[in-house]
Amino acid sequence: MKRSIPIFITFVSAVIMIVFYFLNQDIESVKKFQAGILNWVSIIAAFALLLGIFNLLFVNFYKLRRFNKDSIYSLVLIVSFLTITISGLVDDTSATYSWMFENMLRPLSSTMFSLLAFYVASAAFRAFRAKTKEATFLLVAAFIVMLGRVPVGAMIWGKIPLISNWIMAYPAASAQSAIMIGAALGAVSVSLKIILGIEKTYLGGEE
Amino acid sequence: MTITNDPGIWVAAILTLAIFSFLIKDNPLYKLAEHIFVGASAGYYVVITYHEVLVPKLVTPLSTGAVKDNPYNLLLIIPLILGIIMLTKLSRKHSWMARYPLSFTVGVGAGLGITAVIKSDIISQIYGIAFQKPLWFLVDGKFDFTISFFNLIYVVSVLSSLLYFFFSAEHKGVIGKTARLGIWFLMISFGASFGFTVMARISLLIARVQFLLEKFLGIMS
Amino acid sequence: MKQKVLLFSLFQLRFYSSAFATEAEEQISNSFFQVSRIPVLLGLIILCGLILYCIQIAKKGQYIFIRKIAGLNAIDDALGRATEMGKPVLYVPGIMEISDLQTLASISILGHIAKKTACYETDLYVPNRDPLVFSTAQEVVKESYLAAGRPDAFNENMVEYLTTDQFGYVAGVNGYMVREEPAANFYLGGFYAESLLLAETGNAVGAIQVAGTAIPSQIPFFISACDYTLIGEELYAAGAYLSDDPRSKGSLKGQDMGKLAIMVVTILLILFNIVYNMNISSGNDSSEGLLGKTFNVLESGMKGE
Amino acid sequence: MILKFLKTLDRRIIFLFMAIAVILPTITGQRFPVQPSPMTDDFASVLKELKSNDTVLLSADYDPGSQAELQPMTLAFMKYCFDNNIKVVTMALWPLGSKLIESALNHDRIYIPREKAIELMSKGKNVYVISKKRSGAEEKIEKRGNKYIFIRDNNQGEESILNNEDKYYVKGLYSIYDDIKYGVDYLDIGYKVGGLVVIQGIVNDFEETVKTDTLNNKSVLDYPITRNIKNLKDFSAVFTISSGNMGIKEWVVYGNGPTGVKVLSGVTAVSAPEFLPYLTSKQLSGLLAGLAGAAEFEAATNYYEGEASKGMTPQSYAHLVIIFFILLGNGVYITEKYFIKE
Repeated sequence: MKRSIPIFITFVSAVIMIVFYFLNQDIESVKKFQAGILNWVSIIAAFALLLGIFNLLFVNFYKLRRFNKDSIYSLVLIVSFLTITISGLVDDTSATYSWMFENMLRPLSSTMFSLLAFYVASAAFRAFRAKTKEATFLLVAAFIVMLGRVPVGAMIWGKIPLISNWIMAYPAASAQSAIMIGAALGAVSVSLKIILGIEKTYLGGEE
Repeated sequence: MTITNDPGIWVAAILTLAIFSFLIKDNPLYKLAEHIFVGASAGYYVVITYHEVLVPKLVTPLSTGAVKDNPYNLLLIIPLILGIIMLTKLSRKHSWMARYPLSFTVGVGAGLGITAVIKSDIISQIYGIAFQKPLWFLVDGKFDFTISFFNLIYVVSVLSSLLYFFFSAEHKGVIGKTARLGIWFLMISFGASFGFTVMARISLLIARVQFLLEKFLGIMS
Repeated sequence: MKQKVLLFSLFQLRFYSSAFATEAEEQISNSFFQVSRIPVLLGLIILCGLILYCIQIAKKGQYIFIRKIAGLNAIDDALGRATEMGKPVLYVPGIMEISDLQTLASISILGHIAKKTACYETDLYVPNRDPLVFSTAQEVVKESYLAAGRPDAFNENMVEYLTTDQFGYVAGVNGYMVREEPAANFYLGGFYAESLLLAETGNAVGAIQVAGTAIPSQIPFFISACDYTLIGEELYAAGAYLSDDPRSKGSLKGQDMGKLAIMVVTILLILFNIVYNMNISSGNDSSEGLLGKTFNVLESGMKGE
Repeated sequence: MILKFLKTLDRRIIFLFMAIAVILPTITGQRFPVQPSPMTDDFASVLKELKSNDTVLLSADYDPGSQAELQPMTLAFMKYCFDNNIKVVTMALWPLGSKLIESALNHDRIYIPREKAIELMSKGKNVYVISKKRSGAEEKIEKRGNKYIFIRDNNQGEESILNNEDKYYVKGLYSIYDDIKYGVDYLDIGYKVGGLVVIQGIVNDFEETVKTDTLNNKSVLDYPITRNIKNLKDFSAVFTISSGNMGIKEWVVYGNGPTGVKVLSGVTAVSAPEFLPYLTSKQLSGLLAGLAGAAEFEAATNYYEGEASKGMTPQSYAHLVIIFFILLGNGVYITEKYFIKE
């Protein structure tokens, strides 16, 4: 009961989505229905966000109460959470909210992202060694494409950008295509197992 | 060099440096930035969800006026109830009820996903291989060797890479050899897309450095 | 299951009748079915049919051979090492939503890993970005501990929600890694730019790392920074591989059948295309003949919308 | 000893080299010439086929996270359209995308040559300068009588000559033009919630889906530019600047699919390989990949002051650093394997 009804719900909702995919997309009500269902999903996810937030706050209040040298960080987390949430919920055009977005979130986010520039360098140093035939292919392809993407590549040898584009367009694109096909089959199989209730780990729990 | 006196840029610059300091080692400044980041971004998503989802998709359509205009809006009570059921997770005893909304979400995802991947990742790919990469390539109605040869490489690469993913056959003999060719193509593809990406990652760093140098420190080339 | 197949074939029949019985364009566009999606329907029927067939024969007890997947054997080694060292295990279920199929595949692997950490009494930490994934993961881990007979070892803080922001999430997980120094890191699911941010940090703290994703652009980064990487389909296969359910093994066999079918169709189309083009280059303009008409039907059908 | 040091090289040394490779050229401002790749050439040739008075749809499906790579594309593309009298309707599938379009039109720095600066000033536009002598602070220039005055704060300023060493810019693309009219040459219909539902809507009925613009909240039928747009097919091309979900893929599948409309796209370099298959299957008519794609596009349209071209030098050095370390890594590996016997 606790498990069979959810499995039934999964089956029905999936089959409905599949059937609707094959209905004429020019029919107004078909489109409205599909959009409506997606809205439902985002509404449910919105409530689930509350669960996540409760967890985050609960964990940090707990750390705060333990009161050691690390408590300050939990306090900072809670304060920044509350400031942006309250200012944004009251008025999402408010000065505090956009100031925090512009001067805190945006730089934090893009800086975190930019750390990758350093990490690609250190990963390349470690991983790109011609230890095996496979690794050599990896290395050489990376090497040529990396050079081909910047003006310096063409300065070293005029043909490098051309070769680099060829690699991207033929061997790289085709292997990419194979990965996509393979992964799609995996995805079909997983969703089929979910629809039929063979795969039900996501429900957790006993019958 | 004229350092800015805009407090916003100061805060942004300090946070930027705090994140960069992680490259050297973990330190209290990074830890502080990290906690601000987690807290503020979680809050930001609460705000976005409220303004972009709850209000326009649930609250407004369920208001009296909107319901009068379009009685179908009343159907939104169903996701509202499902959403509230989701919150039973907070109770130990009733948390199993949350499986109802969850199974609905998963079902919709599985149903949408299965057709979408067949279309875009299987059929479109076959189309691309079979019709866009003809092995008998014509230029002005005449056979063109070079492109036909390239297309042959393309086709061989797809098929051999696909063979690598066979799970129910031992990689021995002909299958093994072909699959090994597939691995080589896969490796070339991985190397190439790594190299291709390096570019983007550095662009991001350049933008941050430009921010620090130009906007914060006021250094201009 | 058979009923479902039957249901689909009924659909298929009506599709055909509505698509090909009526010549007039107008009538087609007025039909209740999306004619341009017939290839998808055929694909769905063939692929699902093959997978279901293999699941059936597996259920009947026929032995199904599945080759070794290196990354999966590495999972046990990594868990073993974490236990030996008395250090925690980090499990990142990707950054996609629960409805994403990669996440669902990852959740099923999480179930297996949590059972093992429960038996070995190793600490497990699962940070989350999506709230629905968070609540699902929590349930799955709790259940696995129960199933392993160690409900006492389960601790609510094993599964946490951090933030929905992609990089805020990375900042948090990276912080965890440098402070707690997990001995084994698992990154399984859908990943984007965070792949290398996580994997390089994990590498720097000296953890054994096993990754897996079906996002083609991120696989190279995992390959370069992790010890083992499940590539594309291998991620989906992992759950079935680890499972004791014969039906799961059957589904893997079915996937292989599907691949074979795709290869055959592709090769046939390629051969057909060669014949068609050779015919043109030898001076026959065949767009009006049977060959040309067939080509156009196939070409526009596969292109779809 | 050295070998061992190199073999277990601390990552932080690599990081240091990377930092220097990016910081130094940014300060010195050195430039390398940019050659368009065939992929960018194809993109540009699609644009060059457009005729004067054609209308294109620009969809900003990205956010500030990928601004560094994608914003230069927005700028260069819109500049090309404005220069060639191609009409642009802008929209966004991402909430912050419309802010970035706004920013491109009204706030982003657009560098211009000295002659252009003089010309714009004479038309009464606001022109700014970064003067080498006074190290980096931004100043407005005004022409008073025959003199050019550099103004810093509170109208306090000093006279200066306009020399070629200084950098001149205006704020926002809109300020370079005086014949570009809102509603006639471009229109912003803003952020549209719903992703593929929006695309499907536009495919069927533009007016019904979009209804109003964002600036004046007036019906799109009131503007000459969109008066004759019935659905997606009426656009000569769609340019989606896309950094992820709800973007290129959706425009290709749900836009190009049913209508065959030409879809062009600018994406981050990292996601570009993923979309190459669309290019081969002709579902996508052109693709700009990352900052290099943007810089090449700038070169293809003779827009040398563009932001992307500027970033290509630190980019080149950074690539060289990575290549150097890869060579070093292999050198150490080979030396150890073949020359040193245990």
